[in-house]
Amino acid sequence: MKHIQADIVIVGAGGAGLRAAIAIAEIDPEIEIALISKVYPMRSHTCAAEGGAAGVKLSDDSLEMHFNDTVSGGDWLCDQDVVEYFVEQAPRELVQLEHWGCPWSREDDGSVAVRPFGGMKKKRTWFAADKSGFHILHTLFQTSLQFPSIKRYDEFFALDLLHEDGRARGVVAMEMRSGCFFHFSAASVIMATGGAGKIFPFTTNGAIKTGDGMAMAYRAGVPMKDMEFVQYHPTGLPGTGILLTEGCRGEGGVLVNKDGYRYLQDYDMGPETPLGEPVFKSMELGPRDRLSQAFWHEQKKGNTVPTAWGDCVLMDMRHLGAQRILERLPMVHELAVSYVGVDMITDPVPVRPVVHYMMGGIASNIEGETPMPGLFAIGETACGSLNGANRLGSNSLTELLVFGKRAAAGAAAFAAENDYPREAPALLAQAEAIVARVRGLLQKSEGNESVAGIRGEMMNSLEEGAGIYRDEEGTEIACKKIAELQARSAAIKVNDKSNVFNTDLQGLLELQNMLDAAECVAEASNARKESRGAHQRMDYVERDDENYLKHSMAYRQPGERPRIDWLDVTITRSQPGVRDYSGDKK
Amino acid sequence: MTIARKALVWGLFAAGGTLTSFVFPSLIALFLLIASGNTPVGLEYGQIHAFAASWMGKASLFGVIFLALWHAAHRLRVAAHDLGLRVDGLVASVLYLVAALGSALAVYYLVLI
Amino acid sequence: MSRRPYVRPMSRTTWYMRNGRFKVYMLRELTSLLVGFYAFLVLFGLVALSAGSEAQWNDFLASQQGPEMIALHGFALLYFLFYQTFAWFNLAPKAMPVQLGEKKLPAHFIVIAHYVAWAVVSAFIFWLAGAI
Amino acid sequence: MGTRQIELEVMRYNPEKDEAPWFQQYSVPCEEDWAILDALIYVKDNLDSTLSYRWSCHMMVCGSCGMTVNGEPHLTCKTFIRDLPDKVRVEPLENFPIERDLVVVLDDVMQKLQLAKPYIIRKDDPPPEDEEYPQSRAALKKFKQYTMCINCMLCYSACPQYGLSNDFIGPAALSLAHRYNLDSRDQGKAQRLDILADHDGVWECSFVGACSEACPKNVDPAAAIQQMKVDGTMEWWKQKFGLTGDKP
Ligand SMILES: Cc1cc2nc3c(=O)[nH]c(=O)nc-3n(C[C@H](O)[C@H](O)[C@H](O)COP(=O)(O)OP(=O)(O)OC[C@H]3O[C@@H](n4cnc5c(N)ncnc54)[C@H](O)[C@@H]3O)c2cc1C
Ligand code: SF4
Ligand code: F3S
Ligand code: FES
Repeated sequence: MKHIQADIVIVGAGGAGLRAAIAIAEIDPEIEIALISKVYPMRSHTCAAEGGAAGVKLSDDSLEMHFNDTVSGGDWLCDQDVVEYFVEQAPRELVQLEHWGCPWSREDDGSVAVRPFGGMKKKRTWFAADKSGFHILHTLFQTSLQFPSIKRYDEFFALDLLHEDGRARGVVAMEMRSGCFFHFSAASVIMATGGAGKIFPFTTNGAIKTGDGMAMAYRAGVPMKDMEFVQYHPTGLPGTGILLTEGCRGEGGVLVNKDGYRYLQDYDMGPETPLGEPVFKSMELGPRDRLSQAFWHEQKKGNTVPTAWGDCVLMDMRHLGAQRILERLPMVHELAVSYVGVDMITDPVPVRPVVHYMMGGIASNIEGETPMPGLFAIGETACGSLNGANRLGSNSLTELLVFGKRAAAGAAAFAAENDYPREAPALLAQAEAIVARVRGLLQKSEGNESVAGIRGEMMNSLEEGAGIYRDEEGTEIACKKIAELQARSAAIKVNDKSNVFNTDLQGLLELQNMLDAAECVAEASNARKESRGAHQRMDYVERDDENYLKHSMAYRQPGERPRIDWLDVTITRSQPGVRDYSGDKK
Repeated sequence: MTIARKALVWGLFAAGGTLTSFVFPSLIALFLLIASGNTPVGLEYGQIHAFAASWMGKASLFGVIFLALWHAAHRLRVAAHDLGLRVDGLVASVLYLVAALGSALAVYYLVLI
Repeated sequence: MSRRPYVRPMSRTTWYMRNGRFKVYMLRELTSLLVGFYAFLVLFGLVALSAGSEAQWNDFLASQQGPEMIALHGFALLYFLFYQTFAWFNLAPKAMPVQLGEKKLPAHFIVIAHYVAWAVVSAFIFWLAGAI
Repeated sequence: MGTRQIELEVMRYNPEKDEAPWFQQYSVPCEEDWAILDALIYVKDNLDSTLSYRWSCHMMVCGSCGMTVNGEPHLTCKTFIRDLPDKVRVEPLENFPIERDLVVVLDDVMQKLQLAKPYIIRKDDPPPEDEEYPQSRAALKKFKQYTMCINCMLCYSACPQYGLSNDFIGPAALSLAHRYNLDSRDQGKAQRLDILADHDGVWECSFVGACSEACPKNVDPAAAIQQMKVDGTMEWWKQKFGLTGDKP
């Protein structure tokens, strides 16, 4: 095993990890940073984000409004101190990206343009056509290249966290190209490994989003917060799950059922708005949870359109005209043509809700700190409680930046204040144990289960038991099923015995991580007996602030079902109220 | 400095490429006319001599020969490399020398006219 | 080390036979032989001219006549047109894109402009040569 | 939707077992709307879990899945069964060493991206931290195309000059440098030209143009390189006549 000594280890080089790395390098070029990523940084899934990043910009907008939209969008499960800090820092971070060269789309006067987004009362989503995340990621990656203190370990698969006396002390990772194990030790560790959408069958998430960081922290005893909140995006392409950005609706696209009827008006989001003139926070610009739930009801009523890939509704953008579509939404136009053979300029596109984003994740606070000293978590893998029960589109890209920077400062300070012994035999033993576990998986020569098989069953059981609508019976079945799959996964044999770029082994490691994340989702869905935001229970249809204005905290208990605890929500100025998505009309 | 030399070489190559693209088809066509026995009047001795004797004529003839030779030399150098002849120094020296020689001869004969 | 990256050899002398695009590229590059050839031909003309006698010049012209010369120049003309002139014009917009305000001038505009200019230049040369 | 049986001929190479790469056949029942990547995923999940390849987004944006399909470099998530014959040959990208199966070694090009100095370089101070640089839409349009590169490296796979000599900095890195040179916020052109207009930079490109044909994002690296050659030449003349104070 090779040993790498750094001051700070960052696991994950997506938007969050890169932003943190740059921030640390700027704080002090002497701090040694090890930036570990299982893919080359620019392959990170931040590149897939299309719509944009939110930050108050125009004079008719205010931090107050952004705050209110976020908190009500999150169904009051957001920690409001976090939201306050976020909305305040957001514009600065987006300008910072502009200074670093991000090719934001522009207005006629040369200022950065903003577009409307679901659940937002004003135009405040900064965008770079429909490749916003892509441009953010590449800008960050390219900017990071000028800092020699950022040492990258690309295509290194992090296996587990090292900790001693309750303090994070590093990670063990496997270099994919050689199969060699590396022991990274550091004074602080930042987890930035992204979401876990791949635990569901239909998702906008890429293959790498397997919840590795969540599982690593979970195994190390760190609680997972609010894992029951899984965001479905209402407009994914059927079959592949590829996203058609909310920007489509922001620009004026509408959703219709099989009769060509704009059904959202039947679900408290009306009245119908004129074609091509979207109204903030109503109809198609309602929040994602509501739109996805409306689909579910339409499907039950038999109002959806049957397609080769299952039931869909239609997104009609024809009235936008070719020029606007090609200028503002060129990528989604190409994606729809390529993957479902529909040209949105001339035809409506079939869409359905697909799993998109995990509101939950490693429990963290406004500083990006987790309950484990020295361990920080940022980005989608973390749950810093900005997003509450439902994330508003375009808040998460900004979240990567704001809290990437904040956690960087915390991690740097922690590393400076907490001197630590460089030689640590206990850690070495831990590292050896981790390596032995992985070697064991590789060497096992018997077994009748397969990665693909168990993965498939996991996805289906989550979709059925912990999908858009849930109930006691369903979540209970899902919990049992996941536990069963965890047990059965011990019987998976890795066919590929090679050390070099062994994706068979990687697939198994990722599956184990996904099962851990899936366990949290199923268990937390089971435990929360109310309906709030993205978590809708058919047996508890009302929001229950009395008992559940709380974050769920799932603690791992090896060999047993996880323990679910509850943590109070921080409320500063907005008391729970009614989420109103009828525009300003009512 | 390598930057400087390459920039100069390439600049002349590009100029030569543009010039020959515009001019050479007509030039070859004129040779075709000559070959088929239809020499145009402008190429009869008196006229062409007068043209080559004028400053304008001299300058344009030199320009064409010089840039064309340079263009050809540079491109052949690359082609030699593409064809697997990996002695770039030698190839370049020979080709550029031929181009320079051709250009010098052009000057010499133009002055004579 | 378990790593042993495998490098596929690429022939240094025949790589361009791999696909049509590369073959066309080589044909394009070989127009430089024609460029050199005609540059020297013009130089020979100058040598003949510089002798100062009409006879010498006429000898030069005579030496350029005959069916094999027709074939040679005919072939050269076609080859040159396709692989040098047209190829050069078609690629020109890449090296010199034109942007007017927010719009890039479509590449074919620039290409067409080149063809027009070429027609003018050619007409001028023919006029100069008394061929039209 | 019908399925179609496709014969996949996939290049395999396991450095711990094989002396040289070889081909393995898989017969894959493909849905009509599948891309080659879906067929590979099918193989991995159902036929042979030992096959290694890179992929992530399945939406043409992460740049992981570049391979050689029937002799041409392609993004496999963008290459559809419907456009292909019944027999498809899948190989790793050309011009790169093969690490394993369809996975190639990218160290060289990753280093080259860094050479391009792909970040805003300023001589003057940037605006204050709450103020943007103004940039007209026309100024954005100037470099926008060159920001679209997903680093899939298909262009390197297509470029014979890179194949012949790995010293050549190559299409994507040069386009990236050009992207920053053209950005109205940047003032680092002279620095970049110093590196890129040097020996193994733009001049090694003989304008084969294959890079631009291969590029799945219409970045047109061939154009960027030719423009940089023009820039480099102009810069040289400017320096000759002392027209620029740019020399660092
Ligand atoms: C299709 C799509 C569109 C979206 N659009 C928007 C939008 O318009 N606006 C918005 O605000 N949000 C959007 N989102 C959400 C947002 O893009 C993501 O939440 C965000 O990009 C996550 O960034 P991240 O840095 O946390 O993780 P990622 O970008 O996913 O990066 C994770 C990193 O962790 C590394 N990693 C993971 N596991 C390991 C391991 N075991 N070992 C080593 N490294 C590891 C990976 O290599 C990678 O570098 C969208 C999401 C999707 C999927
Ligand atoms: S220029 Fe095109 S082909 Fe080359 S890496 Fe970028 S996107 Fe890929
Ligand atoms: S293919 Fe290669 S030679 Fe130049 S034009 Fe493209 S880089
Ligand atoms: S899988 Fe991301 S580009 Fe093909």
